[in-house]
Amino acid sequence: MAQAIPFDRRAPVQCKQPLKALPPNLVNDIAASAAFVRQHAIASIYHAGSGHPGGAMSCADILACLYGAELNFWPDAVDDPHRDRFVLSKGHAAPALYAVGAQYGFCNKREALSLRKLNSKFQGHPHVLDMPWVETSTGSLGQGFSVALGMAMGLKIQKSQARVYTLLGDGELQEGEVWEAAMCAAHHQLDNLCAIIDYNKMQSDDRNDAIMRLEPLAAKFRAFDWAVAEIDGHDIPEILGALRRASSTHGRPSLLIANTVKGKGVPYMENIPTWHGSVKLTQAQAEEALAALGATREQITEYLA
Amino acid sequence: MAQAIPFDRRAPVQCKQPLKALPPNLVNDIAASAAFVRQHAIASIYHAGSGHPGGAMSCADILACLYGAELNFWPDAVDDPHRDRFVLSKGHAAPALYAVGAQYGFCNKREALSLRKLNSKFQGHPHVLDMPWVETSTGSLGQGFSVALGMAMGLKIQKSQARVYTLLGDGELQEGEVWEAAMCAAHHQLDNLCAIIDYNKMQSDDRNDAIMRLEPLAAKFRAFDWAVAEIDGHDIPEILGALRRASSTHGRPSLLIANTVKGKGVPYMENIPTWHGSVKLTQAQAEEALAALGATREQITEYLA
Amino acid sequence: MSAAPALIAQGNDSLREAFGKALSGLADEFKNVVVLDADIAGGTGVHHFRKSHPDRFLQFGIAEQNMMAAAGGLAATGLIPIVTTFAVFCLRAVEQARLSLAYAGRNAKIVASHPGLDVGPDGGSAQALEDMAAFRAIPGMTVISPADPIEMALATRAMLEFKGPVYMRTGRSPSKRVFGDDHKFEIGKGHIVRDGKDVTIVACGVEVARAVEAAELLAAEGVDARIVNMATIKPIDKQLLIRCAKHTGAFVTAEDHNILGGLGSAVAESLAATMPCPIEFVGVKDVFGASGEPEELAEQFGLTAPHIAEAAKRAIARKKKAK
Amino acid sequence: MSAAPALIAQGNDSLREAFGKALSGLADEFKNVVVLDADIAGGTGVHHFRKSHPDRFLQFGIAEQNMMAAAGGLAATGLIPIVTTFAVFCLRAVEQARLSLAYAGRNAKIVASHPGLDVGPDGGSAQALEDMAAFRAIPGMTVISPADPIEMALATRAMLEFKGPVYMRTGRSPSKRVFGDDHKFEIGKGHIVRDGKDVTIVACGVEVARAVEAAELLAAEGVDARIVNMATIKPIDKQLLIRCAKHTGAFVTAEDHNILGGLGSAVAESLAATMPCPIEFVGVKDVFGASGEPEELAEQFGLTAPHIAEAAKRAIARKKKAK
Ligand SMILES: Cc1ncc(C[n+]2csc(CCOP(=O)(O)OP(=O)(O)O)c2C)c(N)n1
Ligand SMILES: Cc1ncc(C[n+]2csc(CCOP(=O)(O)OP(=O)(O)O)c2C)c(N)n1
Ligand SMILES: [Mg+2]
Ligand SMILES: [Mg+2]
Repeated sequence: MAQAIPFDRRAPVQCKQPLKALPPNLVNDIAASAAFVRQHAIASIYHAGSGHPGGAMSCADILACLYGAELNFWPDAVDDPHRDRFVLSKGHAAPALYAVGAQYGFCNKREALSLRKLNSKFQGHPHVLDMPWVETSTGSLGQGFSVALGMAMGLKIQKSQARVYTLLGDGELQEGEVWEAAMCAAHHQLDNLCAIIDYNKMQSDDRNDAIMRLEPLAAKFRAFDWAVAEIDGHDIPEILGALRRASSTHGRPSLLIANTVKGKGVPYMENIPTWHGSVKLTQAQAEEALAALGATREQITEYLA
Repeated sequence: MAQAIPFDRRAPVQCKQPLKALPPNLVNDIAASAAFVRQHAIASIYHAGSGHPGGAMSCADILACLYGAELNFWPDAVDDPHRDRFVLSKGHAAPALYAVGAQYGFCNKREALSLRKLNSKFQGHPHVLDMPWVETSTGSLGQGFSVALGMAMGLKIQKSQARVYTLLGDGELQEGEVWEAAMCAAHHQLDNLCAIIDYNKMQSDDRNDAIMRLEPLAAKFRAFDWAVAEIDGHDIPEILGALRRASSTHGRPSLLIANTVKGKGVPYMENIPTWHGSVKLTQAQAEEALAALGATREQITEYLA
Repeated sequence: MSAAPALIAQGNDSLREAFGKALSGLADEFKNVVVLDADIAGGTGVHHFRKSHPDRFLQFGIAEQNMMAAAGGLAATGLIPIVTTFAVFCLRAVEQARLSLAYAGRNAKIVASHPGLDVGPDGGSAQALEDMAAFRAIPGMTVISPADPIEMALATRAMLEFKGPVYMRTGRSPSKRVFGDDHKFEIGKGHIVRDGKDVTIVACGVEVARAVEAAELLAAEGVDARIVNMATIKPIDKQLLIRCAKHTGAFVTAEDHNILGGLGSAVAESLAATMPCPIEFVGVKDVFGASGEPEELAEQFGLTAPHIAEAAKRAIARKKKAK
Repeated sequence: MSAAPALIAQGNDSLREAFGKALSGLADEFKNVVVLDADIAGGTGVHHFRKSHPDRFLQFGIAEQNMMAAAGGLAATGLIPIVTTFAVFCLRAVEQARLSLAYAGRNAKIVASHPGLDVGPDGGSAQALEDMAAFRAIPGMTVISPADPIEMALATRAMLEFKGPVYMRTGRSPSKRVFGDDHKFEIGKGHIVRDGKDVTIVACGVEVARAVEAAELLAAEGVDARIVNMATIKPIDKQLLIRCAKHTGAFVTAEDHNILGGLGSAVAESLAATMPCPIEFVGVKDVFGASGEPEELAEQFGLTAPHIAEAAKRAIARKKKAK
């Protein structure tokens, strides 16, 4: 069971470690992490024989920025009631989450290749009872956002400075639960909540426009009283800057609409809806993808072993 | 089971009767109907010993305009596949619906005073298997709107000219299902759908603002790509005009935000959240309300007999 | 003229009021409890808590899905969220309760008022006859339906002491007293309210008082009925059911719920897996409810004491025939 | 390199594909049928219908509540809406199915793919173990779970011919053939797949093939098991169950669902109300599923033929002990 914040710590405390000084090579580090996330996700989906590559590729840079710089969350802080939380509301991008977790020490890189296998903790969708660091169980679209809202509310009540981040898919925004949560977060002025939309313009079967139009998207969230910013979801400095600005927004939750490319980094997947999932990658496809993502021959051999 | 529109009638036909010429005394007629709706609703809630008066009073003028002038719907058209439909999505205003139905011949005035009683067809919330003219069963907020959307879609597919109207409460707009339907209706360009918000600024336990802020409301629906008009929901000519304009909107569903007063017409109820429901009216309260609503001594005696 | 009417619920001896008062009374002891409302605090009894502990009362508006899943997030920060709404509206958030509460292993509670025909005049649309079945099917979800105000207060405490997701039914209408002040309640334990040897009547919620009445009717005809108050529908007290099967060999179940999927099914499953016995099911027979006063509806839909007594006689007759 | 991957589902012999193909084949005969999708047509099998009848394919986006209730409106205009999504997502629209379909008496159908552990690698969050319980509890809702592609095609036709709300399960993984081309299907009727006198194994969905296998294992040990394919979970075929109780006196139920609330409960209720018998329940024992291949999970969670055979022997032993 989750640990409540002890009462004597509930007063407003500066619980966060000071902002990590951004080392000059931070952007390079994060870019390298993002490349790893993509490679590892492809490898794990290849081994699993099913999974959702398109939406894992599109969010890799965002995840790398969050875990690499923004979140006050480290492997030894998994039980810290004052840690920042990240909830992957678009739970089908689990391979990317496991990969970024592996990159930053929350889980083992090799083990995380057991995605979707019997008795693996790396289920097709994240499960908090398998791995506490994933914060909650997701997979049913819309729910992770509400859970993140509940966390933000719970932290506020307990006067913690911790922040809550959540990543949603664009198709996910069609769920009414998302608009319930949007209205509720604004009403309760949850400025410790930051939602990021992986705006890859595609969902399960087709483009958003063909399935259920979302535009004007920023106007929708503005009318729901969120602080909205639109960014390039593959531009690391831009993502980092937007996350920083979001964390100083007062009185309103913040939304980052991150424009992304579904399948980003794997040329044959980019912008092709059918690579959403559930797809089986052949060895040749996996190899081509890994090469395009910058893996060396040896790395490819190791990934696919 | 509902009757499908026969295939030979599915071609675009001018199925509607020509717009009723608005008789000069139409506004007075409708105002009189609205007064009857309020009186009858108060009387039936009095007899029932429970019910929701506040939101029945606020929507009486809107209902009278719909049934008195806008809807191509008469007692002998209840089975006509090309009839206009009205769905009371805020089903707890059933007493007002039954009253307007009684006024326009869909049901019996005396019988409709059996509201909420055992074996009465006039249940606490409208039930289509009890009375087909209520079109669907409501009571759970949000659903009536979706059902209306389904009707509008079904009519379009079958190339009927019939229109679908639905009335929602403002508190009801907090249901995510409403935003699912809003997005869907716009995506499918259901310009045969017109939703009206009974914007009385109050819900079950308090003002909207205190429970869950809705503003900026018009901006929300505009961002969801609806044609939005804001009107005075107690001004009959204004309601009639807005309904007419809505019916000639092309390519988008239309929304009327009708500003109303909860408890309208009963001074001691107006703008007092606790008169939402479920309340028991004393005889003295019922008498005072009926008098304020313009009922004569004899009428009051008859209503409360 | 009175400007603000009193809530009909207030002051009456309903299960929802008993719950609301108990919760507010326990709030200082269970400091991590927060209450979630979807704009019907006046109807669920938590208006007491809102008044006594406004800082820990969280308003979600009319949005049950978000409320249910957000409870998972609140629980993840160590709070104990109590989700409150009407039973029928819990049915729009079954998947949220499943994934974000039960599957995620959260210590969160759902307390649903307005279950069954007991809802009365609001009518069939509002009368949840499916909730116990739906929530019982969620792995790891505990399901409780106390019988009277005394038991409700005890169950409220037990629920807060218990770790894990719980679904608890309260009730809308004035409730009959069944128990004395010395009543004990434990999650997972049924208890014998009245001993008897000819048949066991297993009941929950408002049906317990009716079962007790039925036992008196039966006694007048020389039939000795045992009454079991089965306030925990899941996990059900199998040991007690087996003992009753040995002692009485015939059962009636009584619940204000569809006869498919609720208490009756839980008893039937348990006995079929251990000691098969004739069971007669008293409950709503797979039809929707209607408007009317709760007692009138109970009569019309076959939930009152005479119906239970008739069912008991049928069960006994079947037992004898089997021998 | 291939630009557009094939859907994994396509070409395989799954129940969802059988449903999708049958539906599209029947569409010209049932001209009022419209299909509702929530952005997973590729997964539910209705991509066939989308291709063959694009005008009657209605896209609702990822919004199951609105889709479910809107089906009520479509039905009200005389169309026959087929709501399609995964079984677990039906659980977010239980109340919509209840009010706007069942209570309103609509002729609407819900067809849910991805039920139970058969979902496989997507994992526990996606494996609906509660859907039959939840939908069975809705008054008037018919619940069907066909066993193989042949039966699925017949059930699809029967469902369209039937008036009233239906919930039907399909399945994700390649499905074993159980029936020949001469197979008959009728809503509300179970049927004996293999006769036997020692025990009756009542199964639905993917468990029917496993039950047939179990009967072979049992036969090798000299146990003569009767297999009943109970494709209609509600209304359940009580007459057949009573006959089987008379002939065999012991039961096993087998389903890819929580043992609480589904087929097992339906059988237990029916027999308790008529001819109490020992029943052993094969199904998921009130825990959530996990990732893995369907066959691996079936093994791990106790749903395979050997588990059914063991359960049959336990049921027989209990029957003998009772005598
Ligand atoms: C409630 C719910 N309905 C349906 C699904 C099935 N599903 C899984 S992923 C997906 C498409 C999601 O699209 P989007 O949110 O845009 O994700 P991305 O493009 O980032 O992968 C769908 C419909 C689901 N997971 N949850
Ligand atoms: C889904 C759902 N949740 C809760 C309720 C209980 N309820 C009945 S009326 C009401 C308030 C509705 O407020 P509003 O929509 O503004 O109606 P009005 O003010 O017009 O009466 C609530 C919460 C309900 N009927 N349906
Ligand atoms: Mg997308
Ligand atoms: Mg209102």
